[in-house]
Amino acid sequence: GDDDNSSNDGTNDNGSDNNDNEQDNASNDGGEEQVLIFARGGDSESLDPGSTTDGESSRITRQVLESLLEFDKESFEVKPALANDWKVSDDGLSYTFYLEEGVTFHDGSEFNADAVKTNFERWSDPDHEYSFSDDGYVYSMYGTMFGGFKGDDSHVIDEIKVVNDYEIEFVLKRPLGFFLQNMAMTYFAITSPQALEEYGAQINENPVGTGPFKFVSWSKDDAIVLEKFEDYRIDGLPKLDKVVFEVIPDNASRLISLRSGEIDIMDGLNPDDAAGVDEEEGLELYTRAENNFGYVGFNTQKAPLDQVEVRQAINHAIDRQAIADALYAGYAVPAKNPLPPSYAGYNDDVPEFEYDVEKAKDLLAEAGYEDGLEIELWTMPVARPYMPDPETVATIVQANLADAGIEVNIVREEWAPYLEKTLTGEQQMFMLGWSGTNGDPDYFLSSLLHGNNVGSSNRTFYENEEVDKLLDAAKVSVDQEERADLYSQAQALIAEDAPMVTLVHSTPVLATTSAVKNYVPHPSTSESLAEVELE
Amino acid sequence: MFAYTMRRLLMLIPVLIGMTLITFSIVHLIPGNPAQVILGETATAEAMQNLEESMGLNEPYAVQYFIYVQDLLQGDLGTSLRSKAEIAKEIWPYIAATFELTFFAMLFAIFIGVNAGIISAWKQNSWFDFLAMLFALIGVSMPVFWLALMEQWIFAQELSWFPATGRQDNRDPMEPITYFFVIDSILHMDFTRVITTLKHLVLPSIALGTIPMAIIARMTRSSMLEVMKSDYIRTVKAKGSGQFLVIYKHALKNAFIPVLTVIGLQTGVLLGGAILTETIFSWPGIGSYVYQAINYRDYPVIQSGILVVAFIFVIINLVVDLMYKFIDPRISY
Amino acid sequence: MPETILELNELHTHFFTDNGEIPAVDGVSLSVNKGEVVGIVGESGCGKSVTSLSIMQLIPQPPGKIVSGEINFKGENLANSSNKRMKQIRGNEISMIFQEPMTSLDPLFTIGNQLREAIQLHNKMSKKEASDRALDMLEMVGIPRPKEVLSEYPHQLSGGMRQRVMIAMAMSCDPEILIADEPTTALDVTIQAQILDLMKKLNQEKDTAIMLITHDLGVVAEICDRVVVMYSGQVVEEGTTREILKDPKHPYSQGLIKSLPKIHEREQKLYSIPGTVPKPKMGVKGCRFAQRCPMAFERCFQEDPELYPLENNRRSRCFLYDDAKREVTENANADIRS
Amino acid sequence: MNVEKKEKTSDPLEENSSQSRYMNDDEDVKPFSPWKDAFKQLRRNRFAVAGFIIIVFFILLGIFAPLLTPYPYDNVNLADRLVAPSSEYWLGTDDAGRDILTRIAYGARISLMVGFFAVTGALVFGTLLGVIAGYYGRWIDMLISRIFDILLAFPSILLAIAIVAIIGPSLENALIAIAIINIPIFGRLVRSRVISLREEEYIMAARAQGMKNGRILIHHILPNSVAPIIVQSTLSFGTAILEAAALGFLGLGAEPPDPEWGAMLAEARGFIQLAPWTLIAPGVSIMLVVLGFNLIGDGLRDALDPKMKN
Amino acid sequence: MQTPILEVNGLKKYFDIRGGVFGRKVGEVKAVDDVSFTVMEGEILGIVGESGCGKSTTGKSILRLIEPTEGKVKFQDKDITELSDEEMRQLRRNMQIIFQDPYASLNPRHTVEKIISEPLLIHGLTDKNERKKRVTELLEIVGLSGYHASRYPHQFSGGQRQRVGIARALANNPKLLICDEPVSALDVSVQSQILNLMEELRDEFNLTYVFIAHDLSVVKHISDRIGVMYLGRMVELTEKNKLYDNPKHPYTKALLSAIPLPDPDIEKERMILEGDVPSPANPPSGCAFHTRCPLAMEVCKEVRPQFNEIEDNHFVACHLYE
Ligand SMILES: Nc1ncnc2c1ncn2[C@@H]1O[C@H](COP(=O)(O)OP(=O)(O)OP(=O)(O)O)[C@@H](O)[C@H]1O
Ligand SMILES: Nc1ncnc2c1ncn2[C@@H]1O[C@H](COP(=O)(O)OP(=O)(O)OP(=O)(O)O)[C@@H](O)[C@H]1O
Ligand SMILES: [Mg+2]
Ligand SMILES: [Mg+2]
Repeated sequence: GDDDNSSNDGTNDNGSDNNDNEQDNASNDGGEEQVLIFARGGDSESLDPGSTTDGESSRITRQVLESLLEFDKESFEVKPALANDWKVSDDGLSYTFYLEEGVTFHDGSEFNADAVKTNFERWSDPDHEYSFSDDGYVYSMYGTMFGGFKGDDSHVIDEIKVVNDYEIEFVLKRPLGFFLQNMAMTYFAITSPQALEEYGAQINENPVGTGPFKFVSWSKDDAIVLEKFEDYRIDGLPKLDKVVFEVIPDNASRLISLRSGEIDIMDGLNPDDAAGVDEEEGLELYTRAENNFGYVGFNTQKAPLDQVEVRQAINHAIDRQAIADALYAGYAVPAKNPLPPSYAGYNDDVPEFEYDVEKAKDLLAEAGYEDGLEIELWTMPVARPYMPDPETVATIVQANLADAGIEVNIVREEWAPYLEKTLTGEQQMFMLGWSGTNGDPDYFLSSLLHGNNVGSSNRTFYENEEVDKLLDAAKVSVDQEERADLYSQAQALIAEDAPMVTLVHSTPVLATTSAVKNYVPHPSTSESLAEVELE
Repeated sequence: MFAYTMRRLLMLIPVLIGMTLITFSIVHLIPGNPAQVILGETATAEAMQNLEESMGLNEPYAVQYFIYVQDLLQGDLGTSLRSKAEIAKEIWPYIAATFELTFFAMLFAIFIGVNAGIISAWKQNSWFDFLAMLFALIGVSMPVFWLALMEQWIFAQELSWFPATGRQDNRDPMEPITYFFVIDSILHMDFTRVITTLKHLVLPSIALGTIPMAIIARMTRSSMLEVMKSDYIRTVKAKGSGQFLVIYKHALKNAFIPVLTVIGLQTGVLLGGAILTETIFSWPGIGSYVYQAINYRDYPVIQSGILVVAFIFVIINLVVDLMYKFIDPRISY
Repeated sequence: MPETILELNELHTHFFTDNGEIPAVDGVSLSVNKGEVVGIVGESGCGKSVTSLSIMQLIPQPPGKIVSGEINFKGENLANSSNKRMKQIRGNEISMIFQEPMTSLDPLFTIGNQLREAIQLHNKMSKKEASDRALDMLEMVGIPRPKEVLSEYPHQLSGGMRQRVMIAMAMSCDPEILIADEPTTALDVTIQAQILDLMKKLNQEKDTAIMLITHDLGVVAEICDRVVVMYSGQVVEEGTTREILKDPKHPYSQGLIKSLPKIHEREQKLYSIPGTVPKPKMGVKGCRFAQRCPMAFERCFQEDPELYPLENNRRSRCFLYDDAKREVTENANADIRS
Repeated sequence: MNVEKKEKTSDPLEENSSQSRYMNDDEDVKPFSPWKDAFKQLRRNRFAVAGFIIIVFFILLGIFAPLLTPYPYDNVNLADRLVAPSSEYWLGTDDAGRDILTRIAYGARISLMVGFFAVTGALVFGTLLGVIAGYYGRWIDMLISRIFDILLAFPSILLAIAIVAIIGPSLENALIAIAIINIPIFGRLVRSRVISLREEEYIMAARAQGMKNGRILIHHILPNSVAPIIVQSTLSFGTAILEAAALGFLGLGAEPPDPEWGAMLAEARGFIQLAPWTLIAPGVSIMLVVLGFNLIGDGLRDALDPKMKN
Repeated sequence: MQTPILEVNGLKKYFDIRGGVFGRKVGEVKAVDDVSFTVMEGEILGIVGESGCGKSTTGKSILRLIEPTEGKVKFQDKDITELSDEEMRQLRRNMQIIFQDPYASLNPRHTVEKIISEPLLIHGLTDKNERKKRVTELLEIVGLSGYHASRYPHQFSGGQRQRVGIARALANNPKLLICDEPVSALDVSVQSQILNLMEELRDEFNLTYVFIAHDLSVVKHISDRIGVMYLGRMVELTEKNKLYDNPKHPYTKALLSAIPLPDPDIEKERMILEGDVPSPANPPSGCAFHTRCPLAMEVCKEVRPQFNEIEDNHFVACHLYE
């Protein structure tokens, strides 16, 4: 009796499942509703792109708002977007952008040069009426990328001139090598001034841009719903009628949901699951180009890590390939430079620190530590894309170094004190990483290793005047080849000094159902879904 | 009744003050500077100072606490560091989600627990009793999160009986009205939606409800056994009533009083357990909210989330206390 | 010859506990006639309650079980009756009230509700009719303000009133027998007098037979026609009230009566039965009382005495009354009385 | 007078005990304390014995952990990642190639220690506060009871999270948090026990003899509160382990590479499809240990304190 | 001729009733309301009354186990209500109490030896061997044996436990014993053993008892004088024979007539009281008995009758005798 019942239940369930599918099919057949569900691990912080640095936010604003320029689908090469052309003066102090005409925001207002100006002023001027600084809005990415804010000496933009409705000129105080890259960043996407007026400080929950999708609703920690913008400036796009960004914090749960067809795309696949997904019928595996690296940093000012031999020894003692294979299931490459390989100026000639315990021991002996030594390793308490499992990495490092005769004491700190204390140099060794945003080497090399940044983002306390000089020169040059060469030289110097163990560049993996077509993951983690289709 | 309610409400005051003291301490006793957390790796000293000032972090603790309580009384739960949104404004959907989940979990726990307890007591020492109590024991010994993972693995992935995550079919999300999705889907007069919403509730409710179910079953059983031994049950039997009347009219009502206490207390366990269950089932409730906040070290949210849950718990226990009056006429206030 | 309506025949009710089998009722035989008040007396733990609960088939089961014997109620052996039949009998033909009026009513239901339940279980009546009947019953047992009491809860009533409610409930279906298990023990003397008065009245007016269980010989003297004395799970003596109180035959009864402090006699040293009341135990050989009996002799420790019939339908479980031992009896009696 | 004396000596309590066939009085009756009685009953309770066996098993597992397998618990062996249970790795390996059996065994140490110290801490402070509140009453009772109320107003795991949020996440702090959340449970139990005992006649009798408060507390009230405290300790032992696991799972308790079971589950969480054994072993271990304590606790309650049953 | 050992004067004990929004005092239970009597050395004073009339409260207040609300208690000419805690503690060796419930009054976790030797230790008998000897002696006095000393209370029957309780009370040779219903929990056959024992002890050690009971025949049997209490008040107090042969107070009369006697030959005129005992939280005005009294007069409703000595050694609180 019992068995019969349960099988009945089974068929009933199947029946209703079929019904669901039929409904979906029906809507697909009719060519009407194409709804894509994109699942990710955490919710967005804010849908006002300028005021957040959060990747989960950019992912969505990328669909709703557009910047003057955009990156190529798979690389950081800049391409026209809202600006269909631009002109750079020879001295690199003036950039003129020619705007797309006849573009409207989702609220029906018109996109023009004034709108661009308003947005930039809003970010640069804390007293601007739409700056909302009283409501806690901070445009930190603007400050970082453009050297500060209005009134700061370091602020790079001197003036923004509206030439006419569709022509706008940025006048700089000094040249900035990656100005165009900046203009392509999702953080500097243009919001409708009318919407700024209308929503005020609530703009972060009501994004209004010119992008392929309109914002519909946001239920926190659950779903953000976007729908097709019928008047999108490119005909025929977007293909989808609706996009839902759903939050599923747990990686394993997300994969289960993907398998059962509840969602279409999932970000943040466990590298270990990738192989299975690749083989699985009905699922597709995607990889994102690497745009980050994780490292074990040395406090180069603190004994014994102030000795370059010790630093090199540690570099030799760590088995990067094993970490990459093990922790990232091969979806990572060992890093030899503090810059992802796809970047311009990546120096492939820098010699690797091959995994060699004996050599490490020799170097240690050279430094006077033939009997081994004891070092602290600070472990970050939170997972980051470049370091999905810091604890395990720490234990592996600990084990590796033990082989070379170095006893590692793992130190744990809360995230805030971790960041604070590593800035003041309390640590010996520490773990951290860096992710690219605008595809420019400067964002990696200067931030992490320029002597000026000691006390802010340079936590290795590495200061090398030569390196600093090279980086400074590259920053102001507008000749991309020259810049690449300068960065390449800098990398060679850095490698000799070994201020950090560059561990791996991780290649994030994603999975989709086979129905998803034309999906191209971008290294910045924010890709446009305008061309994506469901079969 | 009124006097008692008033007295209970007055007695809440010190408890509430104590609760706010504890939640207040969360932000103010954490190691490190909250401003640093907000601004992250790329923080500048100036930005941090601005933020500290705007958060009032440089006032003495007593003043800060006073301001905190004053804000709370005005319904201001602070601002999320992460989303910059006012917590009071964005918290309702989370509360509703948790309420809905806890409600169904409790429903499951009570329904199964009470009935299993009754049958076990009725058929004391039978194989049913033995198995039910063994399961109940295993149930109370089970880590919630582990149960949730196993359930998801078996029933969502392997058997595909129920959806693994979420509250509704997000392909076609509905316009929330009350944010209680079952109610909302009924209000939308959409029957299939009611079914899918309920299906989404099954796994998390069971995961969350298992421990309370086991405890309620055990409590019901022992309470029933106790009551069945009592003089008044003997009287009822001596009147010539059948088992049904004895058990469901007299014994159950009497046995329910201690069970009710357990239900009140278990609601707290449920609310606490929600943190674990919700993250696993991607249930956008207050548990997820707090858990995410823990990951991001979003202290105002941790603070307010905990305070709100504790507040709800206190209120539920108050309601349970007041409910005694309706069940038990002997309680005179 | 009066009509016997209830007759117990060699009833054995045992409890099967962790500490072994307990023969709480160990071969009890007794009878109740129509309209008669029979008292059952005996000290704590001698099996009075278990006997009465056995009649109603209300012993907690497990651990209790009627092992053997007959319970003949108007020719029907209740020991073999189905559950369904017992439901019809309970509260309808045989009613029972208990010692603890404070805990014998369900605290969560009104008096009216509980009375109605008793009435409607055995009578097809509407709620209204049942309520009227309940009101009549409360009036009959002399409850002041009966109307209000119907809608009150047990905790609002005093012990005496609750016991009246219990009696009303028991009498509501006009039973043939009312079994009252120590109905007044928990009450004060002045209240006890009220309740005994009421029971006497009901017995006379309704001709309901009453089986009154008590350990108070005063209560027995007050209202009983006949008395059964129990000791350690057995009936040791049976006779009319006057006979038992004035002329007890069994050494235990004799001792019991002598050990009572008497209000109307001048002070004197109390007699006391040595030792304590034994807990029933399996496999005991000989007379249960032999331990404490001043007249015990060899045989008492070796053989189980029977209930020997005496004149006037009296019976006594003592070898002194085994016909062979008649003479000894006379002497012994003389001994004790001196 | 003479007659009376005679009668008195005829009292069989002294006299014919040799012949007695009744259990109530006998020179041979061995004095046995309520404890012995309870222990006997406990031994007869098959569930409790099963629980006892489970706990002893895990204690031995913890003690002999180093001898049990050839692997250290934190030995990262990337070559043998996520190996399914086999003759080499009985319970398989985790994502860092560590032998799960080894980790479970060392984890038993952690879990049992956490349970032990958390319960001991809660017990000591809870009992102290409970006794003070219950025996001295008045404002001090008010104060302590309100503190208990406040602590109990939080769902326990949430309170633990709050405490850990304040003092920082680590195994020690998780332990402290768990001890704190359990204090009011013991405190209330002891307080109510003391209050009800205070009204007991034998306490009144002790006072009537002129006994001082302190002595009454130590000689009468505490020993009679021990039974429910023992029962509660056993049950709390189980919940403390569950709570520690929950905190570990949330990343607020033990940190890797410490093989705390909850933390192991958290680490293994992503491998449910790929390597279910990484989840099953710690989960089952937690369940068994907690079950063991619950079984013993139930048994103890039935044996020591039947009235507390609920 | 006789010297009073205990004088109770205007003893009152009110228990607060708390309630309302703030848990404030909203009323009082007048458990004992102005009770006075004297006990002579070597005498047994019986106190009877229905349940809840304040007998136990009176007994415990005399020993200050409950602090009396008002009134004086003089023990051997010393007003004990004014003693400090420590003095009171010292005095306790002379005044002891035996409780009703033989199960609840012995600590279940202590052996009989410990139970009985505790009062010895408290009052200065520090030598272990001597204590042991004394325990054996005491056990024998109350009709138990030395070998019982190592047992636990649950290994005894009710009567035996009561003996242990008595032994404990006797440990320090007290002068006064308050017996709070020491036999009402016992079976008839055991009750007589204990009553006999208590009488013997009185004679042997020249004890004075205040013997509380609700069973009139027991009180009559053991007491020299008897006080009758009703609702916290003493309504009649006299020698026992006077009380039984010639009760004055209507309540006493009713009480006596309500006792069922185990003698079918005695035909007595019954006087059955109506209604229940009122609550001590809300006692009737005037004479507390007027609500049930068949002879109640107008004055009874308003004026509380004085407790007067209407005849030699016969105190009554009733307007009929004023
Ligand atoms: N549920 C039970 N389990 C085990 N033994 C029981 C149970 N109920 C009664 N007994 C035993 O049966 C014997 C008779 O008990 P019963 O209640 O009939 O005595 P009683 O004469 O009514 O005494 P009392 O005057 O105290 O009411 C007792 O010795 C008791 O130990
Ligand atoms: N601690 C207390 N708090 C409040 N009321 C009390 C307290 N102790 C006793 N009372 C009340 O005082 C009254 C007298 O109680 P007491 O115990 O003295 O009566 P009693 O005559 O000894 O009764 P019994 O015969 O039942 O032992 C009762 O109404 C009782 O409810
Ligand atoms: Mg009985
Ligand atoms: Mg009393």
